[in-house]
Amino acid sequence: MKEKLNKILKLDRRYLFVLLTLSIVIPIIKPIGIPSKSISTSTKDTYNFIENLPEGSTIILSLDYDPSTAPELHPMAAAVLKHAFKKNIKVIILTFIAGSGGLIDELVRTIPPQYSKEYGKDYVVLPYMANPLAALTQMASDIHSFYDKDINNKPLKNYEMMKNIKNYKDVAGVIGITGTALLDYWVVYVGDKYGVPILGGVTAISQVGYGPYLQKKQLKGLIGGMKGAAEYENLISQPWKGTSGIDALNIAHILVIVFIIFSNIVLLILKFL
Amino acid sequence: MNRKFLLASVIILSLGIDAFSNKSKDSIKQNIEKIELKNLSVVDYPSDKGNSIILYFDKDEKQKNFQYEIYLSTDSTNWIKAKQAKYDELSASNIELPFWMWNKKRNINALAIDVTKVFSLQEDDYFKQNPKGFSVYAKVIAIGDNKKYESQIVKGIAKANWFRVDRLNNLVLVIIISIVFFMIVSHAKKRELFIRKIAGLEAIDEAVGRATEMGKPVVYVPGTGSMSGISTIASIFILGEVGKKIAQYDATLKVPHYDPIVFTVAKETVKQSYMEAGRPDSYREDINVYITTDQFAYAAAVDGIITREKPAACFYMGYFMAESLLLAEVGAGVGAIQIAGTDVDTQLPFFFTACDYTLIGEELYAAGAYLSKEPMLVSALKVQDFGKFLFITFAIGFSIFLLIFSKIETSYAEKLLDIFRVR
Amino acid sequence: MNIIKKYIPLTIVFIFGIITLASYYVPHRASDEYLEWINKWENIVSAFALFLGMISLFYSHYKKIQRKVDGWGYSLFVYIGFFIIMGAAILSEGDISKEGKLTYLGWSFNNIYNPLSATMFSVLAFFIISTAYRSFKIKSFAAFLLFICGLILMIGNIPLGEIIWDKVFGWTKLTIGEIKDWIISVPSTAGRRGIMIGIAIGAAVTSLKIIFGIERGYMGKE
Amino acid sequence: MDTQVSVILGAFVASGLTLFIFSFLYKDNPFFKIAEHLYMGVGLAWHIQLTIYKVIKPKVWEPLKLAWENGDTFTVWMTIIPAVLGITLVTQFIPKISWISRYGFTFLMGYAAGLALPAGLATDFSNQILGTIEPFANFFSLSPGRMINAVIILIGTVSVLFYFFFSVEHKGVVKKISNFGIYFLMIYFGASFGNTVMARFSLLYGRFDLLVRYSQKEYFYATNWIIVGLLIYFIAEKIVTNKLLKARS
Repeated sequence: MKEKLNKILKLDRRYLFVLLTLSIVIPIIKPIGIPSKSISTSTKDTYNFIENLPEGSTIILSLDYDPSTAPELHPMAAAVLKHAFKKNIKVIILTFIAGSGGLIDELVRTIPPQYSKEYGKDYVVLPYMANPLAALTQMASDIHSFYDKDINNKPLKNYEMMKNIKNYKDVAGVIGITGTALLDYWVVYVGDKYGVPILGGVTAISQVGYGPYLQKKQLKGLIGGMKGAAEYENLISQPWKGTSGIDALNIAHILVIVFIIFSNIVLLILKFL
Repeated sequence: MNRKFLLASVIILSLGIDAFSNKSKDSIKQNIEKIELKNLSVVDYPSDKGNSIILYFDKDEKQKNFQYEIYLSTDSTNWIKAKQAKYDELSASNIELPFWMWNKKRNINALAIDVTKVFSLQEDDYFKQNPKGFSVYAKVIAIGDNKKYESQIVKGIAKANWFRVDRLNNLVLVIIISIVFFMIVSHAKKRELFIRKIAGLEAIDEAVGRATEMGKPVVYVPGTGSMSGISTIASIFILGEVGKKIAQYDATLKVPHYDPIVFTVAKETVKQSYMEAGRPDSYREDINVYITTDQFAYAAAVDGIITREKPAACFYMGYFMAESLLLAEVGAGVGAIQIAGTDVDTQLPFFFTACDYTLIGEELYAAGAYLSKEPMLVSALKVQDFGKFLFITFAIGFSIFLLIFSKIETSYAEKLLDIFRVR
Repeated sequence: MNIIKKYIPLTIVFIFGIITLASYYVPHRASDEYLEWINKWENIVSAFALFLGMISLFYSHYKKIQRKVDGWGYSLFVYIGFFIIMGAAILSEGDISKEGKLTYLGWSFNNIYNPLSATMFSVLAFFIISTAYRSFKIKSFAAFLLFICGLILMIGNIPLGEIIWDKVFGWTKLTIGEIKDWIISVPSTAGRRGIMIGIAIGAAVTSLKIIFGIERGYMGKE
Repeated sequence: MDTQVSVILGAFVASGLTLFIFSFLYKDNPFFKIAEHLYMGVGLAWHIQLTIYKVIKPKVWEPLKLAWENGDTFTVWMTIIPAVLGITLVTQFIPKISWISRYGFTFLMGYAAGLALPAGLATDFSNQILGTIEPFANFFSLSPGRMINAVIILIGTVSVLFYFFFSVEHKGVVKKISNFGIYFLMIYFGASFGNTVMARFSLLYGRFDLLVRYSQKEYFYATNWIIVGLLIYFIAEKIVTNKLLKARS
């Protein structure tokens, strides 16, 4: 019995590696949706904001992230887009980060067909612009003066949904999903100045820094990190990468904790034998 | 663009715009009465680059619910509103200066103003145009019990200063440590000094011995620091001592490098060790090998070396970041004795769990003296102990001091804390 | 000859050491300009160091190929990798993207450099498990503290952990988050502060040894 | 470069290199060796191109050219001198004159030591004292919990320092206090170890998420092909080594 237990303690670490791989890959292929204790209020506020928007209103979705922060932020963008389409809300997608091209392309290719949404009627994608400050201030007067063409180089005016959109007054709200300081730009240069409701989606690490904005209601809602993405997916009951991300992290952590406790129990038993 | 900088620039920006918009309003002449603010004066903000001034005037009980507007001008004719504040917002403690430069308890209204912001001047040409200093006129408009009072005009100058008096406390600390350093180092030659046992360094002989028995190599990883890094200098010194032992035992040594300068310095150090150990012939050029200057490419290559050469002992000495565990865990997998040492405190937990012995923080600096027993270096260890002793006496002594004085006389407490504030 | 070989370098260390030390106490723009210039100097010098690295890398792998050391075939890949990235950088003049389009360098970043560095970084997740499994063993009270704090931090970081904690220790009225924050802000701060103070003084002493030429190991003995 | 081919090729290369690096966790193999050596070249080239385009070109070459054109000799000299110092480093390769490289070193060393001395003492010594004694300034107005915390931090820091004393024999009282100090070190190590687990797992999640994405139809099942290739190699290798062992024994 003693040497069997010793063998367990000296377990080849590659078994642990296989178990860790499985605990992360399985939720990716089939999200499980492990319950989390409570849905944070800031995520709930974001959900309620879109939920209560009247049908046909238009929102701006500013997607400013690249492959390095995509694991946390891409699922948020998908969840918000799905929710907006479910509520028949029109969406203007724009970006100030060069590296986000491929990711936006994937969203626009996969999500609109699920809700039979038409380009030009229900959503529009604007081209990458390098200087965000100029864009943000220009869109206060006339969006068409800054973005005269869309991403496919066609004049923005011809699209049906853009006909009665001139500036922020015709927009119901802005949702900025980013790992950079662009959300601060939206709050300071647009939210406070023109009274446009600003909501955000950020990485877990930078989430802490936005407390003051939330308290002073400059930010009407905030989705934070992988946990926030999973909560939002839970609210719109569309489990995807956010849910699988949190599942994977949950299971992997439990795996490590169980291993450590297990090996210590074996150690204690050995002591008494 | 870090957030603090952004918010600060936005606030100042809005102030600037705010200041310009008010210029026109001022020219409409209302019935403004004259008032004499006692000791109203403008002085240069001490220990700064020369872009700020301090404006202050005595507090007057009668103006308790007043509102003050401070105006600046370069020619005492057209004025720009620089700041606006209520009576209770203006006090001597607004000025962030230590007690030996500014008395925070004085009963005055005080305010620091950055003139480059008020007149929105570009910093480079501001300093080129006013090498001798920037003279400025100031006046205060006091608004209270629905009347406006205009103060007398005062003149002041914002000058660049040559010495940071507010960093005097740091200079004194550096001087104390330098004096103690020279005192101890100069008496070094005389008597043999005691050093406590450091487990990690005692294990070096055991590790090199094991490598010789098993005929397996020793891998010494000097870390991903540059030559001017303090931990890298300590690591190269330890490499010299370890090199001597390896030469004596005639074991084989392999040193993969991240930084080309450290690579060339290490070559010379190892050659020197083999010479001093009396085995110049067994020194081989390919002991030190340059891998690459990329954190994780280096980790991958060293992992490859460790798995293929299956060393009996691994040393990880110097500056490490996330690659610490990548190396130590592979070394543990191969069953080598592992001795690590770094001053990067975030990586110590990983070395501690993965290696057999770990030199924590300053033990890395002490290793050179411990192994070489050179009197000059051993005495430097004494200075490190003196520094720790200094901290302990300060921490315990001043905590008790503060406990007592927080009850009796709080101003002493403030003064004491000022001594340790970093500006 | 000794003067040029030894004494002038030592005076260079001393002069640059003292001036840079003094610039900490001088607010005048002159000290900012001095630091700016020296930073630029350091950039140029370390750029040459990288150039030196390139020569050493090519030289050591050339020798491996020439002497047909076993595994010399792999050394060819060092050159392949180097020239793919260098070529892409020259073609795209160092930009990852132009007008929103991915350049050759951008493609090589997304598909060569980033996969290699992100994957090597992510291997840490595997090693965290194996080192925790091997060393979180309660052999002494100190090891027990290491084990408990590691565990609490891990449980506290995941949503499922909060649920498990409330079910098991709900009666303590303490949430796992509060315990986690207390551990980080009080005992672990004391431990870290002790290490940092030692490092600060050790680094100060070593800096003095360098500036006053007591520590000369890096210059190689005569 | 966003054509269909480049995306597919990118998927195969990215998932290939990712799986080659992961294969090292099973055991050392030719695929890992390829990725490892490729990475040596890629890593160095990446840093060199970054230095050239982001440091040398904008900060050194362009100002030098500008200064040369309008005869600003001061800037010209201030760029030539460090370049010469940089070249001295290269003399390390010629043993006879390798001492010239000391001029490049000593400049770097002096500058770094002068920078570290005052800043290190300020942030890691004075600031730490302030942090330890500050709560005692208004001790009696603190909540009981905060009072205890302040005392724990003071005692903990002091006892950890006792552990690090070099020139004092560790016996008697000193031994007891330093053992108490070790407990605080252990808490720090355990806590910071547990805290980084989340970040490391998210990284791994990101990599597997990429592999799963590249295993889909529109990327021509890139990941699947490579996994199959690796499996074939490892199985074949196992068979061959078993045969050799049987033949030899």
